Amino acid sequence: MPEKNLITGAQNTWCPGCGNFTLQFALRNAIKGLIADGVPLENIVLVTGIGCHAKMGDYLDINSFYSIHGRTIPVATGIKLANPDLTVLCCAGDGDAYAEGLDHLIFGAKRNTDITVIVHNNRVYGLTTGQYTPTSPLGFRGKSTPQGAPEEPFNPLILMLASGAGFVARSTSRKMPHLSGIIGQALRHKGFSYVDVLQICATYFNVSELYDRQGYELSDHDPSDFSAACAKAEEWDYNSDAPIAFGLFYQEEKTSFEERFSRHPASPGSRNEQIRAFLEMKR
Amino acid sequence: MPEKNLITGAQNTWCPGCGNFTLQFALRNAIKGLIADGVPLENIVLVTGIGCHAKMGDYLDINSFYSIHGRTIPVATGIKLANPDLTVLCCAGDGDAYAEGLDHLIFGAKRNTDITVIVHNNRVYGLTTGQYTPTSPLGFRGKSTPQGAPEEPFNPLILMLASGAGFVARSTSRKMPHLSGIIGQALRHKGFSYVDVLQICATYFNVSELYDRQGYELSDHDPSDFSAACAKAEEWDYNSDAPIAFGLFYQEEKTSFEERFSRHPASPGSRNEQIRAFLEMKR
Amino acid sequence: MNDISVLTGGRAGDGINSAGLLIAHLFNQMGYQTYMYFDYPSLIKGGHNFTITRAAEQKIGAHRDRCDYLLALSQDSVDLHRHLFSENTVILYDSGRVHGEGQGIPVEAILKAEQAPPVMGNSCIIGAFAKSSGIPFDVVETVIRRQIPKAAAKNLVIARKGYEAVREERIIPRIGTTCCPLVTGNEAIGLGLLHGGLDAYVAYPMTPTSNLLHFLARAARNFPLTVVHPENEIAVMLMALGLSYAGKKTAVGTSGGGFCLMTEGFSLAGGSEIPIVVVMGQRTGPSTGLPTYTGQTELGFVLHAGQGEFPRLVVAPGDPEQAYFWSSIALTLAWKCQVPAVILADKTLCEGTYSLDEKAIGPPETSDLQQSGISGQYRRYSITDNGISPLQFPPLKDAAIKVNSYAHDEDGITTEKADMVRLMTEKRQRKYEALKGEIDALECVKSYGTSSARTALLCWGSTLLVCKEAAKRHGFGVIQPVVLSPFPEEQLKSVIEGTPNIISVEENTEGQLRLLCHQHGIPVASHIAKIDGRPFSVEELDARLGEVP
Amino acid sequence: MNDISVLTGGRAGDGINSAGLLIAHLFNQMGYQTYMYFDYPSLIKGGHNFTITRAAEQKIGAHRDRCDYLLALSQDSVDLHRHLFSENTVILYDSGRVHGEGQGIPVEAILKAEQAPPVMGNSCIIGAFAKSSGIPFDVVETVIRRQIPKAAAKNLVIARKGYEAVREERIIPRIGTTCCPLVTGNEAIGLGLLHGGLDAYVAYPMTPTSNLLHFLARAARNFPLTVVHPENEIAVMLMALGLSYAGKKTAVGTSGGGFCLMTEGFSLAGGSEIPIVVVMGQRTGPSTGLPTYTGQTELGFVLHAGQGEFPRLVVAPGDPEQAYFWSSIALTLAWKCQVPAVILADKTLCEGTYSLDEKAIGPPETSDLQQSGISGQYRRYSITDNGISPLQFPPLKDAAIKVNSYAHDEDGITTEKADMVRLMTEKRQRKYEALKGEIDALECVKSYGTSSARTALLCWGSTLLVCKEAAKRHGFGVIQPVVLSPFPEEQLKSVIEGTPNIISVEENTEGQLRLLCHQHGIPVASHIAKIDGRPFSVEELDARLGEVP
Ligand SMILES: Cc1ncc(C[n+]2csc(CCOP(=O)(O)OP(=O)(O)O)c2C)c(N)n1
Ligand SMILES: Cc1ncc(C[n+]2csc(CCOP(=O)(O)OP(=O)(O)O)c2C)c(N)n1
Ligand code: SF4
Ligand code: SF4
Ligand SMILES: [Mg+2]
Ligand SMILES: [Mg+2]
Repeated sequence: MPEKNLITGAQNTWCPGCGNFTLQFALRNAIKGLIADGVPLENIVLVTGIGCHAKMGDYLDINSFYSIHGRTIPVATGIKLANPDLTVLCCAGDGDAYAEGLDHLIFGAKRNTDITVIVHNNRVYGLTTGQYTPTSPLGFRGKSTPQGAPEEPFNPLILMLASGAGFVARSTSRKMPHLSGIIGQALRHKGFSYVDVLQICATYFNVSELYDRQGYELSDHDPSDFSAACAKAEEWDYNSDAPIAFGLFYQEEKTSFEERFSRHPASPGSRNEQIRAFLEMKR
Repeated sequence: MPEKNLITGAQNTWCPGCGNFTLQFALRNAIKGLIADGVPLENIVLVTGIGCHAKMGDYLDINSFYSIHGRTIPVATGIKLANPDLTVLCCAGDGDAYAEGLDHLIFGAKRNTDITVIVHNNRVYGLTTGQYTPTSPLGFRGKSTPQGAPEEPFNPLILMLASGAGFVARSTSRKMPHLSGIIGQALRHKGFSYVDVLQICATYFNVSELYDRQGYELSDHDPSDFSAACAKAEEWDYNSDAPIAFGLFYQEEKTSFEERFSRHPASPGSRNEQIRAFLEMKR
Repeated sequence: MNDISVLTGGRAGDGINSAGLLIAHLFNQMGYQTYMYFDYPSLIKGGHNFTITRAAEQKIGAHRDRCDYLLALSQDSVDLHRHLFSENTVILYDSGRVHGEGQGIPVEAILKAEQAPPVMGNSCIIGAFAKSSGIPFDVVETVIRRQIPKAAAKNLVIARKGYEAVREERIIPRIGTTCCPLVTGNEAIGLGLLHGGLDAYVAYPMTPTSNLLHFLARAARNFPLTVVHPENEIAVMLMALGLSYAGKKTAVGTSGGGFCLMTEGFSLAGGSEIPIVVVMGQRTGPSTGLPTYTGQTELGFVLHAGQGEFPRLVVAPGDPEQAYFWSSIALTLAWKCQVPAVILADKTLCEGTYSLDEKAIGPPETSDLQQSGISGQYRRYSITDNGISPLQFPPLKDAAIKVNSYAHDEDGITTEKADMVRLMTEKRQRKYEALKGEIDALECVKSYGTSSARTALLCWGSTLLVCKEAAKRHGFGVIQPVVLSPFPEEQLKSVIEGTPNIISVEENTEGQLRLLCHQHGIPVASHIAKIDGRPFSVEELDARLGEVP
Repeated sequence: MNDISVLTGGRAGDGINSAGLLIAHLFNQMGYQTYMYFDYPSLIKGGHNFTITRAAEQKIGAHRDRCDYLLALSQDSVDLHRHLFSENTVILYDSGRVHGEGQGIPVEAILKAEQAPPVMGNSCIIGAFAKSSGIPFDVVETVIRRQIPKAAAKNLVIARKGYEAVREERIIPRIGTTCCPLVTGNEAIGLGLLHGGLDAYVAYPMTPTSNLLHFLARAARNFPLTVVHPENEIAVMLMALGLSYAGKKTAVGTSGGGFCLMTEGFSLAGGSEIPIVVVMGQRTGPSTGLPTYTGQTELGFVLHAGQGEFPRLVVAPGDPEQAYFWSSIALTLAWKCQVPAVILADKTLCEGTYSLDEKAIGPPETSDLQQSGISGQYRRYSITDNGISPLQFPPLKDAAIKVNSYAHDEDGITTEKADMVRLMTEKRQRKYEALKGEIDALECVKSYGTSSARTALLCWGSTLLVCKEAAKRHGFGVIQPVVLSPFPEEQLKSVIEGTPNIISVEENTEGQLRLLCHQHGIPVASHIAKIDGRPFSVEELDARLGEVP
């Protein structure tokens, strides 16, 4: 196969300075890595929600299912169940995955479906012009909360750890190589993998300074240690000004959802024979 | 007020031996306790989902909103926002609160809405005749999973702790006085309170023996210690055979959602004057 | 003409459904056509359940009010149904629970003597019923051996005791040998889907289609079928679309409340042209309503559900043969035309048990996916004459298969250009025409006895069989559009032509089919409505027809 | 007759919407009626945005294709709109960005010189526009002081520079003093709801009603109003029903995709008789479609959404005065009759800016909640003659207020009894009649110029104003039902009487109002459709009318 650049001809409409650009190239690199490992390009499927992040579906020249707001994960689960040979990943927004469709995220982790969920966590609804999301800080003045958001954010890493996710990581659009690396690891993890990407929204929530100042890369951390993972995840609560760790917090291999769907024995007869046999019993 | 028995004349249609009877009386007792404390009966509102548990709405002679499957919490939130003087509680099922409407449960905790959520966790869909729920054990043979449920349960206590719930407790329909006590405490907690009640489903999942054998009441536990709460909650994973603690795992007082909605200053003019003022600005 | 109706009543948990079914099987063995109606409230144990099992020489699918035999396992079974009895009604009751007139059977004592569990009480009653109606015990034996194979011996002992406990009262003659398979509407739908090539079924339990989930979950042992029960109906619909996208013929099932939650995904299926079949079992609304009762109030809803306009197939089978046939067709056409399809059923059809006429279920030709040659680069939405683009699934070598909920171009890339939006809208309109062409080639409007009649009943879905039976008594015809979208206007007009009086019979307020006919310039003057969640009985509809001016 | 159209184009982020609005305000100060159309794709920065600001002596609410002035902040603004220019078009452009014919303004240089931020580029262009069209600078000053009060001084400096950078080309005469408040449709809806007594608004952002959320969130500073933005639309609807149950007059807002998710709660509102108002802003479907463009494809959906049958109020205002008036009415009637109500709008109305005729907005009588005396024990669903039960809220001394999604009795306790179900269904039908009585007392069907015309355009919603303008050119009348459920059949028939030719004009495929008319026996022969997400321009509709045989 000729080296493909994996980028479609679609006009890119992200704002200048948007963290999604970094995500796009990190993702492209991670996918190229997979291909280098021997994964056929056509076996990769991207599912996106709706929001700025979701434009990834238009921009990456790979199989894609540009779905609806909040619903990447059930779509990805269906695709993976249909064909476990596919590598299925989701680009979801924080509005998408943490608000509109939070339940699916938790069930993805619980089931351990072998898919990768990348949350473009810009901590704001970008495409709908700047409202607070579940990870916006308390008091965030978005258009729907001009007097300040009345809710504290939740910590999505902790939620994922609590839901049984077997791969929990965080990175940021401020660190392209780190991000590529983490996404590559996530794609290779067998089972549900989750990456929270602290992505800069240049227009509505540009906290580059915070992430640059407080961000650091995990080291000396044992990702098989669940308690250590929880402790690290608790370090920053998505609200206050505290050190923000990037890296793989937790990893554990477990039986995946698809594996638990026993493949059916070659049926003893054709569909019609089976139907006839059933009807015979009902006589 | 004459002593009311708080039970309507509606015919009770729970199965003989159902744990819901215990819940009903525990709840009645807890409410009587509130009344004794001076809470006017008419200030108490019960919201139920749909399922066997939800029949509580018919049986208790108090204000009630018998809503739809999975949606107790947003309804309760609306009621509480409308009138913070009301004491609002939810009777939800595990199918209800952990599957159909899981996101609302997490947001209830995140917002710290001052409502009480009691989950009748019989670990099965009762009213739809016995399918697995998010807390059924792996391999549960329900009608939708005749070959065994392909998912491990999640641990709802851990999820609630991860979501920021300020009151996390567990009890069981096997321990009426304990249950009354915990519900009473939950109703008195200012902020979101959550009680997972391991309720016996006499027909589809009768694990009385397990709860009696493994159940014990928390003692020497400091409910203000978050880590201790997590550790205790992890003791039993809703799947294996391990000691099952009952009691208050965690409690913390925080600002409630309603409190963050600033009550509006007496407006300087009538609605129509305000409207005119706005239009004037637009001229 | 033999026409027998047996009411079996007891509490939920007594196995009334099974008892009624065993009786249906007795009739089946005696050569009868049967139908069983199951009436139960939304609770698990206690309350009052009853079945009405009917047997007749011709095909039936409605219950009668007149009760020939009453098998009472509870006092309510006698007290609540008195208005259905005549002096000829044979009453058999469990003397341990019921103060009855008729013949008592000491069920508890019999079970105790044999150390049998309570569920076997049914066999006792069945035995007694056989004796009282002159059904030979070997028929009971055949039925029990076939239907309760795992515990046949003990049940037979109990049945024999019941048989011996009463005397013969009113003979039911044998009219033939074993008649037909007995299936519920849910089973007929499931089998039809399997016939059509179903690969996956995704559902969240909801009456009246929960039993379809249960049936297919069990069938997954024998068929190459994936059955999933996810966290809620939104996940159901989206997971199903993921399965479809990746090449699995997929259906979902629900009722109105769950369908509400699926409508956003339904529109996604329409706009992104992903095939999907929704089995939509109606029950009494609005909202939770009467979960275990019936209604026909969602026709308008399924015709308009989802934002935006897109072609959809809606079929409403009226009997188990149609359920089988049209479920298979729905799956096939959904895939052929890449549209969402709805099989619109209701509690009566889904949970009724019917004699299935195997000759009438087709099997329809399972014409395969339209496989237009792919020349050049694969484009998911390439614009074609009939509006149908080639359907391919990942992995497809050297191609990116892109589906998109936004307005998109032929490659599936988002567009906001007015021209492209118009072209794609027109493409979907052509698909509508293609779908219309497909259904026009089928008999979408059924008519019965209309050639000579001046009056015909217009109906859809499960009211078909009660209409047929009641219409016959009045010399009326019956007209039933099975396909409701695309609306078979021409077929309906040509069928209706020459029948000046049309009376719509629907289990809703204003006549939703009736209003749809008006939309298409087909006047329907009268309407007979039913709004209490109960299906029409033959006598009731008969009387209502008498009242129409 | 003065009739001026100004196209302002640039990239998203350039503040094109504000620029167009400032121009509208200039016109407003010069005594004109104005209307502004805002066209933008679904992105935040870049791409191509444009506004068309029109001014005329009579009321307008549609854009014209012919462009009298072009203010170009980007090259696309010239290149993409060439077909709209004539030799008379005055072109002003930012010479730093555009290679244009016409007069260039060195915006960047001006800003730099004044150390002003890029957003002030708008003021520069506005100044230039004023000069070229002969609008006195004091008008610019008034507008900037009023509309940009926080940074008026600096903006005025910049505007002055723009003013000075060009020469006068084509004079726009002053025709009066300040005309009207300028409001968007969203603002008109919001004000109408506030007028009707809105206590709470709950919404999840979705174009085209996000701005209603933003507007009301800000208004919550001045009104006793609770505004909540919850986790998703399901939560929105249920939280709103909780608020309503506890006595707050509550509305929600969304578009088609979000409405899908609300339908289950909508049916709950219908069945449990909890009042609620849904502001449903249509956009181009199906599915995500074109999020920032328009359409009229959800009429059928809102009329049938939700399982089961229940009365609902659906109003589709066509201009900001109707938006105000009917939003107030919708809230009031939803509460009076305890039904769900839908205000069906679309992107054109929601996001268009109009001169508001304050005299035409009513204010309608805010008749208060029907307060039937409570005699004896309070029963939430007591059966009354008009079907409307007394509405009370907790806490109510010595009463348990029970609402229920199940079929229920008068106390709100679940029932499965056929008789009670029928009684309650009939009660809701009587409520439908009561609601119908309420709307019959109002002018639900508007007609314009129909007395003499033999042809009338039939329309609903935002196409009203383009229809009025185009119809006038052809001597046609215009008929607009504002209420679509309960269908004002009699009013419509009486309005239509004597107008033999009816042409429906709708932004959908087949004419959803047209089909509804057919259902009610009102034939509508021709239909003019628009399906590309763009509203009709006056010229386009004019031409299409010319084609109708
Ligand atoms: C059901 C539904 N509700 C609302 C919307 C409108 N909507 C589009 S994108 C979006 C928010 C996107 O936020 P996020 O997921 O954080 O993505 P971002 O734009 O920040 O990348 C919303 C609310 C929608 N498309 N569908
Ligand atoms: C949207 C929707 N989906 C499905 C149902 C059907 N349904 C009714 S109760 C129920 C499950 C109840 O299980 P749970 O919440 O655990 O309550 P339990 O009966 O066990 O108390 C379901 C699926 C429904 N009413 N609404
Ligand atoms: S709004 Fe924010 S997230 Fe969206 S494209 Fe612009 S910078 Fe990126
Ligand atoms: S099915 Fe289970 S939960 Fe429901 S009433 Fe019976 S015992 Fe109780
Ligand atoms: Mg975001
Ligand atoms: Mg349960």
